[in-house]
Parts: sequence; C-alpha cells; structure tokens
Amino acid sequence: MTTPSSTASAPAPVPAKSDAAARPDFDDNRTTSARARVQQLLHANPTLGPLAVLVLAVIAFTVSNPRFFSAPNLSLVLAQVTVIAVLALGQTLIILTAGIDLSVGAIAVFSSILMASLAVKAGLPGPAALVAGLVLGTAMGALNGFLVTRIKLPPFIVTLGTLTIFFSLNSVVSNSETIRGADMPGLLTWTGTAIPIGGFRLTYGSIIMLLLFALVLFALRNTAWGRHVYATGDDGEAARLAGIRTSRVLLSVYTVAGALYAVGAWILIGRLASASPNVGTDYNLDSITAVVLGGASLFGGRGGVLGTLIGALIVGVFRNGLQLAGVEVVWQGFAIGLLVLVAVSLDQWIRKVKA
Amino acid sequence: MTTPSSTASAPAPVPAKSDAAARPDFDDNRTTSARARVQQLLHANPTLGPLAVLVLAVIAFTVSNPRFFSAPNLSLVLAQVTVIAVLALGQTLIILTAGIDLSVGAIAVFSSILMASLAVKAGLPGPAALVAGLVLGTAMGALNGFLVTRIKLPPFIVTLGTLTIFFSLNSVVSNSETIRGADMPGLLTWTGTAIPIGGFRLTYGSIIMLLLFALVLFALRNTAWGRHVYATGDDGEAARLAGIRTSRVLLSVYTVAGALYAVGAWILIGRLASASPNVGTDYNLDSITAVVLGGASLFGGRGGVLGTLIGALIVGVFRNGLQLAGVEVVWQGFAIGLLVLVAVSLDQWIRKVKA
Amino acid sequence: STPQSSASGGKPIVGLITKTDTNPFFVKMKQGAQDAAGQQGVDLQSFAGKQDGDNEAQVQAIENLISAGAKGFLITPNDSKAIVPSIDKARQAGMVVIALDTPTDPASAVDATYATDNYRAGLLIGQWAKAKFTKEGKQARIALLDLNANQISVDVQRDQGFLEGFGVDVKDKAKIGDEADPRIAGHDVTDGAEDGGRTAMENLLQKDPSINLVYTINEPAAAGAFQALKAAGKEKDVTIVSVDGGCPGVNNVGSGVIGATSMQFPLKMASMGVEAITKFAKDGTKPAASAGKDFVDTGVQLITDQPQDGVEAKDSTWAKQNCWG
Amino acid sequence: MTAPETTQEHGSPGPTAPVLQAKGLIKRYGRVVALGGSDLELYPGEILAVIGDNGAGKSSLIKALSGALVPDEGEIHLDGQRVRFGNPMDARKAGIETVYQTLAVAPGLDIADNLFLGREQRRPGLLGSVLRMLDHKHMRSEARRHMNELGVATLQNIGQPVESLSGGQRQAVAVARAAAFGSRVVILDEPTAALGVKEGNRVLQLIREVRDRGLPVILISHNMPHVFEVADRIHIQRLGRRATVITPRSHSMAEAVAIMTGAVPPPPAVA
Amino acid sequence: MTAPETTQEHGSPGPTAPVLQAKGLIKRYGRVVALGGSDLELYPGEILAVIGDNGAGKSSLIKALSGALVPDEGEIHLDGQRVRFGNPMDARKAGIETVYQTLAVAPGLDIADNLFLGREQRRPGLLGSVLRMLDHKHMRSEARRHMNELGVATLQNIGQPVESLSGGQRQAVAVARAAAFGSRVVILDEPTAALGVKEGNRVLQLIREVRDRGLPVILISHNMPHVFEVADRIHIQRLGRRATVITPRSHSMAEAVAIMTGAVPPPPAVA
Ligand SMILES: Nc1ncnc2c1ncn2[C@@H]1O[C@H](COP(=O)(O)OP(=O)(O)OP(=O)(O)O)[C@@H](O)[C@H]1O
Ligand SMILES: Nc1ncnc2c1ncn2[C@@H]1O[C@H](COP(=O)(O)OP(=O)(O)OP(=O)(O)O)[C@@H](O)[C@H]1O
Ligand SMILES: [Mg+2]
Ligand SMILES: [Mg+2]
Repeated sequence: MTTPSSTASAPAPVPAKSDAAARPDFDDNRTTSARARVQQLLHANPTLGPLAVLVLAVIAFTVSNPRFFSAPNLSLVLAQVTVIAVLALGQTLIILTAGIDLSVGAIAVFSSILMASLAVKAGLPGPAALVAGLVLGTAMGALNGFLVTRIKLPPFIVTLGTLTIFFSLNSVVSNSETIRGADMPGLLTWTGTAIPIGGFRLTYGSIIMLLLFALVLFALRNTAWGRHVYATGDDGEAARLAGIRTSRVLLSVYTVAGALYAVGAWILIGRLASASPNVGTDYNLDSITAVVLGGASLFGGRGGVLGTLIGALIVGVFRNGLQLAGVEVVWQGFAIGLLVLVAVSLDQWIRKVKA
Repeated sequence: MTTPSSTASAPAPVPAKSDAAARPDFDDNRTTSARARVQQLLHANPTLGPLAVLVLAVIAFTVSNPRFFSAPNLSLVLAQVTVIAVLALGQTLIILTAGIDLSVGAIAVFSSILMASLAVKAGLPGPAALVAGLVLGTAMGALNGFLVTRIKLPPFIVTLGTLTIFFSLNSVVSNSETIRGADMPGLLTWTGTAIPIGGFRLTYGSIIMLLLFALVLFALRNTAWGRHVYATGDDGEAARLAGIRTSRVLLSVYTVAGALYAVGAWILIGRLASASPNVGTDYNLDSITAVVLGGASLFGGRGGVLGTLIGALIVGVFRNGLQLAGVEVVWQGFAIGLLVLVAVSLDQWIRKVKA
Repeated sequence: STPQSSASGGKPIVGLITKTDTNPFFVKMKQGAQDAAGQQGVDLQSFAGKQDGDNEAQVQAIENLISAGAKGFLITPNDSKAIVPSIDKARQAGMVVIALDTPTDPASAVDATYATDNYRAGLLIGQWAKAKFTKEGKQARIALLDLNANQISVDVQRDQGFLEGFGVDVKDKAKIGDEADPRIAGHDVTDGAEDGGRTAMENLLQKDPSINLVYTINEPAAAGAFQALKAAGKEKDVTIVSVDGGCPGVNNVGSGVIGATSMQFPLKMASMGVEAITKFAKDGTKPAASAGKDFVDTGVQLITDQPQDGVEAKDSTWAKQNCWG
Repeated sequence: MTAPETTQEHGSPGPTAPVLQAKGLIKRYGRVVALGGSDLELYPGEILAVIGDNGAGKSSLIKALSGALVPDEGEIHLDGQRVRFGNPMDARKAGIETVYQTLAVAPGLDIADNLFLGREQRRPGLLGSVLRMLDHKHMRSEARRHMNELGVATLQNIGQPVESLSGGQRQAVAVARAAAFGSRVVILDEPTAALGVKEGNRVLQLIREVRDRGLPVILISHNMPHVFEVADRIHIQRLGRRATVITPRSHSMAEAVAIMTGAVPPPPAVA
Repeated sequence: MTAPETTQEHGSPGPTAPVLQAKGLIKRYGRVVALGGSDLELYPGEILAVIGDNGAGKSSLIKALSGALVPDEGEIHLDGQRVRFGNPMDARKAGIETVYQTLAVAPGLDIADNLFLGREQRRPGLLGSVLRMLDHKHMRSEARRHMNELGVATLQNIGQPVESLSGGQRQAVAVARAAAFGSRVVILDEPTAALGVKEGNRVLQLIREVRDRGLPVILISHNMPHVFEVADRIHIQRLGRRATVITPRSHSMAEAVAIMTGAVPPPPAVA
C-alpha cells in the first residue's frame, strides 16, 4: 500500500510522544495574570456584563434616593417586572432559535381574558378555568409554531399576523370590558398574594416566575432539547444536516413559549386583581428589550435566560429609579433611552476586554 | 520541477478542447419547458411573488366592492401608503444590512415637528425650515449609524434608545401641540397638493416617493455602494475581510435612511396638512411589515426596494379594501392578520416552485 | 352592513370614527350609534384609531368615508387640531360632521359637538375631594395619574379641572405638571389601563408614602392604583377619584375602591349624533350648537357614596342603572 | 496500516447486491443542472471513492443519498428496498452517517456538544431517566478521546465553541462524529481537505477501520494519493453523471485524472 | 510550467531586506494561545510556504499580516516601515491581497460581484463618472475569463449566487480575486484545499505567474507536493511559533513533515 507517491503526501504517523512533550507550552493550567483571569471569567459568564450594569444602576439610584434600596421598594421592583420577566422567558426561547415573537402580549392578555371569562361568565370552577386558559395559551403558541414550521413563514410575519388576530378575538370575547378580580375565583388572583419576608413582600407570582426561570435554565443547559434549541438557532441548516429535526424543535419552542405566556397571564391577573383586555400593548417591545439587554443575539443561538432575568430587572430598576429620583415624565423617556444606550455600551465595553 | 511525486497529484493540464466538447450537455440555451421557464422567471424576479399577492388582493376587493377599483379610490390608496412607503424605503436599506430601525417613526415625526416649528415658531422662511428639517432628520439617522458602527451596539438597541429619546425631545420641542398647516409656509404643505390625471389625483408627495424609489433602486443595482450594502448585510465579517469598510457602509446607510425619513416627514406634513407630535407610533411596525411582505430577509442581504413598494401597497390595499367591503372594525384586525399570513404563504408557495 | 348596500347607495351611510376600538368607552359609544342607526334606518360604518393620539388613522377613515359617499360622520378626534384640515375636506364634499366627546380646535371646524365637558368632569371630583378633606380636616398629598406624556386635550382638561376644583393654582391651564403647589406629590402616566395605573401608583408611593389623594385619568387606572395601595396596606387611608362612569368603575365606587367618579354619557352622545346626521340626510337640516357654549353638553354626573355638602351627586345604586358598560 | 491482502476481499462487488444504490438521479437548480441522471452502487464492506472535477456533482450526489436534497427524478435503494429520504434525519435513522463538505456543525456549540448533537448521552440513574439530564462530563471526555484519536493534539480547550477552531480542527470534529456513529453506511465529502498531513493520515486509517467494522464507506476526495491508498473502487463523476468506475489496480492516478477531466474517453466500468 | 532555473533567483533572500516582516506576534483568546510569539520574513519575489499541523497558528499568523486580526503584542514591518493594520482594508490599501481559509465571499452576491467586491468597475463616460454606474457586462465577462483561467469550466451560470456554487468553485472565486488584484504581496491560506487536480494545478501555475510579476507570495498549504513544487522557502509553524525555515532543496518532504509534527527537533533556519 505504501507506494512512493503516497509516502510523499502521507508519511507514517509520528509517535504520539512528541505531542505530549510539546504540551507544556500550551498547558491549560499555566499561571495566569489577574487580568487574564478576569477575561476568562467574563468569557465563561457572558451574563456578567448585564449584571454589572444592573449593579451600577442600583448603586446610582440608591445614591440619588436612598429610599430606592429599601426592602419595600425592591419588592415592588420585583413585582413590577414579574409579568414581563415571564413573557421575556418565552421570548428568549424563541429568540434563541433566531425567531421573534410579536404576539407575546396578545397571547398573554387574551389568555388572561379567557381564564377570567371562563370563570366569571361561563361559570367554570377556578381550577378548570385556569387549566383551560393555560391550554388555550399553549395552543396559541403552538399555532405560531405550526405556521413557522409547516407553512415555513418567517416568525416575524407569523406573529405579526397572529398578534392582530388574537387581539381582535380578545376584543370580541371580552367585549372590551374589564373583569374584576373580586368577581373571580380566588385561585385566579392567588398569584398576586404576597408573603412578607422581613420588610420584603414576595408574591406567589414572583415565586412562580423564579421557578420557571430555574426550570428553563435547567432544560437549556442540561437536556438534549436545550442543545437542539441552540443548534437550531445557531445555524438551522447545519443543525438539520446534523440530523436535528429542527421543525420539531421549533414547534416545541413556540409551544413552550405559549405555555409560559399563559402562566404570565395568570400572574398578570393576580397583579392587577382584574383581567383587562386593554393592557399589554408594550409587552412585545418590553420583552424583546429584556432579552436583548440580557445579551442575547437576535440572530439566534447566543444568550441565556439568566441574562433575560437581569435584562428585565434592568428595565424595572430604571423605570422605578427614575420616578423615585423625581425625573419629570417627559424626561423619563429621554433618560430611559439614554440609559439603555449607556447600559449596552457598558456591557459591550466589558465584553471587549475578553476579546 | 516535475518530480515523480508531483505528477501523481498534478498531471499536466488537459487540453481545453475536451471541456468544450462536453459543453453541449450543459448548454445555457437549451430548449426549456414552459414550467422551467416560469421557474427561471421567478428565480430572476423575487418580487413577482408579492406582486401576485397584490394583484390577487386587488381583484378580490374589486369583486367585493366595485368602487374599490375606481380612480378616486386608487388615488386614495396611493396617497395613504405614500408616507409609509418612503419610511419603508429607508427601513429596507437598514434591513438589507441585517439591521432594524425602531426609530423610523420617531425621526419622521420629530423632523416634521422641527420643520413646522422652525417655520412657524422661529419664523424661518419655508425653504430654510425645510432644509433645516431635512438636515436634522439626516443627522438623527447618522446618530443611529454612529452608535451602531462606533460603539458597536446592536441596531435594535440603538434605535430602541434613540426612539424614546427622539420622541421625548419631540414632546419637549412641540410642547405636545399640533401646528396647523394653514399657519405654515406653503412649501411645507406643498407635498399634499394633488394633480388630477383623469379621475386619478396624484399628489406631489407620491411623485417624490416614486422618484426616491427609482433613485434607491438605481443606487442598489448599479453602483458599487449598492453592492457593498448587500455584501455587508449578507455576511458582515466576510465583507470586512474582502476589504469593504463595512462601518462606513453602515454609517452611510443609516444616514441615507435618516434623510429619507426626513423627506417622509415633509410628505407627512403635506398629507395631514399639519404637524402633529402624536402620530407615527405605528410607523415602526408598519414599515418593517412592508419590507418583510416585500420579500426581504430580516437577516440581511436579501430583498429589494421594489418588493418594499409592493409590500407597502399590499398593506394599504388591505386596509382600504376591508373597509370598503364593510368589514366591522373589530374583525378588520382579524382579517388583516389572516390576510398577511395568507399573503406570505402564497408568496412562499410561489417561491417553492422555483426551488 | 353589506357591501351591496353601501355600494348601491340604498341606505344613507353614516360614519363613526372613535379614538380607539379597545377602550370600553368607545366600544359603548359604538353600540349606542349602532342601535340608533338601526332605528333610523341608516348604514353605520365605524372606524377607529389604533391608540390614543393616532391622528393618521382618523384621516384615512375620513378619506375612506368620502370615497364611500357617506352623508356625514361622528368623530372623537385624537388630535383636535390636526384633524381639522381633513374635516374641512369632508365638509367641502358636502358632508355633515359632528365631533363627539372631544371638541375640535377650533370648535367651529365641525357642524356640531356633542361632548362631555371634561374640564367640568375634573372640576367636580376636585370639588368633592376638597369638601371631603376639609370636612375631615386632613392635609392632602396628591398623586396625579395621567394618561401619557403627550398632553392630549382630555388628559389635560380632566387633570387641570381636578386641580382647579381642589383649589390648586394650575398656572398654564393647557399644561399638565407645571404646578408648584407643595400638596402635589407627583405625576405619572398610566396609558389609561390597570397595569400602568398600578405601576405608577407603586412608584409614586415609594417616592412619597404620605400620599392620601389620588386623581386618576379613568377608572381602569384607578383600579390599578387601588391594587398598589392595597398591597401597601394603605387602601383605607387614601381617597381615589376618577372619571368615566363605566359599570366596573361604578361597582368600584359601590365597594369603596373609588371615592368619587364623574360619569359621562357616551350612549347619549352617539345616539344624538346619529339622529342629527340622519336628519341632515333626510331633509338637509344641519345641527346647531346649544346657545352659550360652542358644544352640546351631554352632561356629567358626579357619582359617590360619600356625598359632600355643596357638591351635587348621585349614589352608586342610581349609577349602576345608568352606567354605560 | 491494514495489510494489502485484506483489500482484495472488499474490492470485489461480485454477485452480492449493493447496499446503497442510486439510479438516474436528476437535480436541477433553475437553469443549472447539478445531477444529470447519475447512478451509484455501493457494495457491502467496500470503500468507494468518488472523484471528479469541481462542480461535477459529487456533493449533490451524496446529498441526495443522505437526504440533504430531494432529487427531482431518480430512485435510491437501500438493501434493495426503494427508499425516499425527505430529510437528513430519515437517512440517519436508516444508519447513513454523513460528513458534508460544509461540515454542518453548530458554530456556537462546543466540540462535545457538536460530536453528540442529536445523540446526547444522559446521566445514569434517575437524573438521566427522569430529569433527562445530560452527562456533560462523559461527553467531554469522549470528545477529547475522539479528537486525540484523529491526531488533533493542538486543541487547547475542549470547551471552545466550534466557530473559534482552526479550519482543520473543525473538520476533525465533523469526521469524528460520522466515524463514531455510522451504523450502515458512512459518507465522507472531502474529509481531509483542511487537515494536516498527520491528521489526514489518521482519517484514512479511521476510514479503513470503519470498513473493517463492516460498514461500507463513500469517500469523496480531490486527493488522488489518498484515494488510491484506500479505495476499493473509484467512481468517476463528470458533468453531473457517472463517467465510469475503475479500481486502483486497473488504472493509474494519471489515467484516473485524465478520465475525470475528459482528456480521454471513459473506459467501460470495471466489474 | 516555469523553467527550474528561474526558481534559483527567487529563492535567495541574501542581503535584500524583507518586504514583509513579523516580529514576536502574540495572540491569545482567553486561555487559548493562537500565536505565541511568531516571526515571519517574506523576501522580494519569493514564494514562501507556511506549513504546520492543524491549529499551529498559520491562519492566525497571516490574519495578523492582513489586518484581519490585531495581535496582542508584536510588530509588523512592511518594506522596513513599522505598520499597524487595524482592519483588512488597511492591509489591502498597502497592496496586501489575501485569500482567507474561510474564503470571505458574500454568499448572496454572484461571481462577478464577488470578484470585484470593493473594486467595482464603472461604465466609461458620463454614466460612470457622474451616475457612478457599474459596468456589469464588463465585470461579468472578466469574471468568466478569470474562472476559465482557473480551469473551472463546469460553471454553468456566471450569474449564480456564490452560495449555490460547489465548494471548489467557491474557492476558485476567492483565489481569482486575490491573484487579479494583489499589488505588493499575495497571501493564500489553503487555496487549493477544495480544488480538483486540474484546478489545483492551475492555481499553482497562477501563483508562479504572480511571483514572476514580481510579487512575493505567502502560501499556506497542507499539500506537501504542492508546497515542494512551488515554494522557494518553507516556514514551518508549530504550536503558535515559527519552528524553523527550510527550503525544498535542503530538506525532503518526509523531513519537513517530521519537523512539523515534532517528531524531530527543528534544524536551524536555512539562510
Ligand atoms: N443550490 C444550488 N443552486 C444552484 N446551483 C447549484 C446549487 N448547488 C449546486 N449547484 C451547482 O451544481 C453543480 C454541482 O455542484 P456540486 O456541489 O455537486 O459539485 P462537486 O462535484 O461537489 O464540486 P466540488 O468538488 O467543487 O465540491 C455546480 O455547478 C454547482 O454550481
Ligand atoms: N477566535 C478564536 N477563539 C479561540 N480560539 C481560537 C480562535 N481563533 C483561533 N483559535 C485557536 O488558535 C489556534 C490556532 O488557530 P489557526 O486557525 O491559526 O490554526 P491553523 O494553523 O490555521 O490550523 P489549520 O491548519 O487547521 O487551518 C487553534 O488552536 C484555534 O483553536
Ligand atoms: Mg463538493
Ligand atoms: Mg488555518
């Protein structure tokens, strides 16, 4: 087999020893400078950037108004971001697959109306109304997924279409009327109940939110499904060639997102102690903002849910902090815009260190 | 040089004749079936899909209400889409570079307020106010471009930030007050003037819009800048390695988009015969919708301005046609959502033929 | 409304253009108009802006109505000034135009205006609150939960009316937030919905926990604010006032969530409007404004279960029979 | 290296039926004809090389066999049964494992994740069966082993995302994946193009090992010495069709190249 | 093919100063060291081959020379002047033209657009000077000529987007671009990896032609016969550093491979 011509291009494999001998040069555990260690840390934890921004914002607002860093106010900020955080969690999954969901607000609000209507108007018992609402919300997410994977429409278009469809069904079902929490079974508004922990008041809604984040974090990091979500978003064609059923992954992601939005709807009812058809117009932009502030890429495959949680908190902290700092309403928009830009610049700058 | 070992892997180049002899098999001009010719046509003209959707929509609405296809109504549709079309033109450029612009509405509205305020409140003569407004709008676009290219922030975040900043400056400058067209110099409202052509009434604004589309179409197709825009959006890193100054291209694109939005502002003043600080909240979604309906990819590098024009017309035709067909307001949202989905499915289906 | 009827011109077409199609107030207004249209035998075509302040959608609606050959239309202008040129066009085309709920600027741009006096609506709840606080001998700390940052007319009129009624120097009557009265703890915006109301109230309470009087732009915002107060354990010590008179709001007055609210009458506005246009379509009579005012006041009624001296009011039992949705 | 005599056994298709067979595959893209009626037969236990000029349709041919593209016309038979692969997963389920020329790796995932993509290993016990938890540690150490097997010893960090690997390292990841998991047929499209001399030879060795495990292999390569070193038969693709089939014994490299480029007319197929 | 004696002239660095010189380049990515203090000299009119194992840092080295990456430490000198390339455009302006291993083509643009990317040709006359209109026709015919020159004759449609080309066709586009436009130095990172035998040989020929035009060439390749066929000197990269420099006359292929893989210690650099 060893012909003269093949020798030229294919010498016998060299002894492996020589590689090992050369290894010390490239040892993984060589002593590193402090700067290099910071770099490594940032490299391994891309959420540190947003986290630094969050911490800086908290410090700045505390300086401007010490009341900001009080237990009651911090519980407030947590309660204020809970709904958006849950919605942004679903949005994160979709953005990880290089999609985008404009129907998040519509699904959440419509689900809350469905839960409340089934309980109050159709007279279903609380648990039944809740489950029905969760199932219907999940089905709305699945419809998005179906249109994305079967009809192969771009997610932007699909969710733009279903956004208007769900909102208009929402108007029809609710007749644009608010249903009061006082008229609903207690289960539906239970999520708004708070447990006092010292001066801190933690709502059941927030606890559910934190559990959902832990669950999705686990699934993304530690299950095959999580790997497939990243692979699909990273390079869908490559993932398909590698034998991932990308359509199935996408369908599951949109469905799970729908389920998360429906849980968000439940938390929303608790928070407002009512189901109102007219809330949620900002949920799309707010949830996407939280995801992007958390460091995820709209091109898919990069990012994580911890970043999203931090992103949602950043927005909540800004909104609350600016009000406490006594900034005028007209200038609050200006300040939030500026802060978003500064926050992400800072994050970018922190990341640069590692490159 | 010709050693024995190199012969094996490198035989002398074969006479070119043999390739030529084999060519007939693969001749470009072989007789093709009708189906193949349709495929080729669609392949070469990706705008045919959206165009087919537009034509079908026009036919359907005409059947449902013959008044739809009357000259006055068609002029109306054109006038109604003019502003969005111009804004979508700028948005197209940005989306071609794999960006997105959420500040389009804010820039357009703020520019219109600036033009009107400079003329009415600061007492500038019409041409000076117009030019100043155009320059300021362009500067706002350039600011986006600066943040995207220098600070290297994601376009979504940049324009989200400037969106809120511009809108809040807009409130401050306008004092939230509408300025009436009657108080302005005639030049500012001139774009709303219509020339009757038979029963058709073509506004100067629409003419400007069509000219801008022709101009950008030319630039994208026939200038080096156009090639660079596509290359940058297609694969920014590859374009950079190929020696394109992608930052410069991006900066130029955001600046040109700002200029287009400012012209859109001028047309907007003419159309509404006033400068109102509160319009334009939907311009972001509407302009992106027009671009996507026109077949461009949000991932950059694919699409064109003709598609955008058709996309804008599709939205305008749907809105107007549904109303004329007597569809109820609550159900119009539903119908538009459904139509958007059907339209893009149809386009997708038409494209599939060619693959 | 079938396409044939509008195309063939069988029944006269009457348009209704509301600010949005989600606010229950406008939903009710539309229902009132539809009922009236059914009785009067006209074809009602309705339109709406996409959100408060959306002028362009209303301009398009007017254009489409002109194109459809309508006899006239009712409009709740999103931008009182900016809509005027389009209304002029419609009137030049021979249509009769009636402003509902919100007057145009100038008011003479339309043939008639049937509206709630929003300033008066604010004034009434302001006066009521003043009487209550005076009687109880309390010093007020006021939070104002407005609509949005755009200073649109309803928002401004209700806010400034309330402050005037409470005896605060409002400085520029056309501008929210320029007051210097120390009793004012702060302003925030709510988008007129529950979630906005709750968040705004929470943040203002953090800023100033001694707030004890809350003005809200409408009843959904009031409901949200109440949840914030309840969570902070302050719902007993704080008085909420609002404007609207929708059924959930009236129920909230009954259950003590809202101290007082100013009820408006959208159904009446709508039916009066449709009748006026039908009359014009039949015999060409144009409606006229009521003497003294540049609009036909469809009335405001203060609703409260804690009546105060010197402020005429009805209770929630009456209101439950008269609420609009 | 395997002894020359073993090759003799494998080379002969003889009376045995082909494992994988393509008949008259046609694939057009608009005016472009990628496959103009291409055939292929792969017999049990053989290494079939596919050679041809750039653009001859080699990649298109194997993409059709692995489900990555659906041909416009033509048939594919696996073990004599007609099969239709709608997507790569279908072919993979049937045991056909492929390294594509474009590698098909997920750039943001690390080496271990890519190696086990779609075949992740779970933790033993309840953690794995109930929580479906992945065994990251095991997968990482396996990944390191596979990469070392290919001689890619310069790899400094097994947790590096694949996009930051050197060209050859990336290719090694794709090859290791196919070699580890193929169960019926292994297809390799230019697996050594970016590899160094040592790494390339390891891959050749691996191919022989796979064949010796009884799996037939299809190897596309422009590297004639490599092809002549390992192939049992050589399928020559030209202008979207199979021109002929030769063996390393029947023809020299120079002859093969001449047929491939059209310098000489293709001889009748061997065997 | 060029006559052997011309090679003699080019091979000798002698007293002439290097055109392009790298001194102690270091590039780290987190814990990964891509370049650990690498040097390089390129002399006028020579073909310098760079060989090395996968992951040895060859691509990183030439990326530093072409501005595609900014080294953490180290210096680059062009004609004796220290230069700092912040981006590829800087290097390109200085006349350094590069074919990257990843090709760096715009997938959605067609062949002509890619060939002329950043160097588009305008129409003659006012159309070009005032309207800045591109001369599509001319660029297309030039593109066809360049591709034919590389022997890529299977190309059916010159207007095809590059993403739909076969692997080799795509590589040919990148090579044609560099060869056509280099003015001071041409760098080629694995230009023949995906090319067929014929096409690969044409590229070698092209490299010689470029050298004969007086431009020095840096050629990275894993193909030892190719390297030994055209190189004047051979830079051996190992573990992020230059191990040594040899010439095709001073060492055999087997020796070069042994040095490259670390089987034998590197000899002192030739010349
Ligand atoms: N998606 C596509 N659209 C249009 N043409 C295509 C597409 N895919 C392949 N082709 C064309 O089909 C022909 C065959 O391509 P293929 O990739 O099969 O060649 P190959 O033999 O693998 O070449 P190489 O050795 O360069 O990899 C080429 O001319 C190519 O341009
Ligand atoms: N962006 C990056 N992030 C992390 N590591 C990197 C990055 N780029 C390169 N490396 C590492 O640097 C080392 C050198 O890579 P380089 O691409 O220069 O090798 P090469 O010699 O060109 O190899 P090949 O022959 O396989 O192309 C490799 O170990 C690679 O994993
Ligand atoms: Mg190929
Ligand atoms: Mg390399």
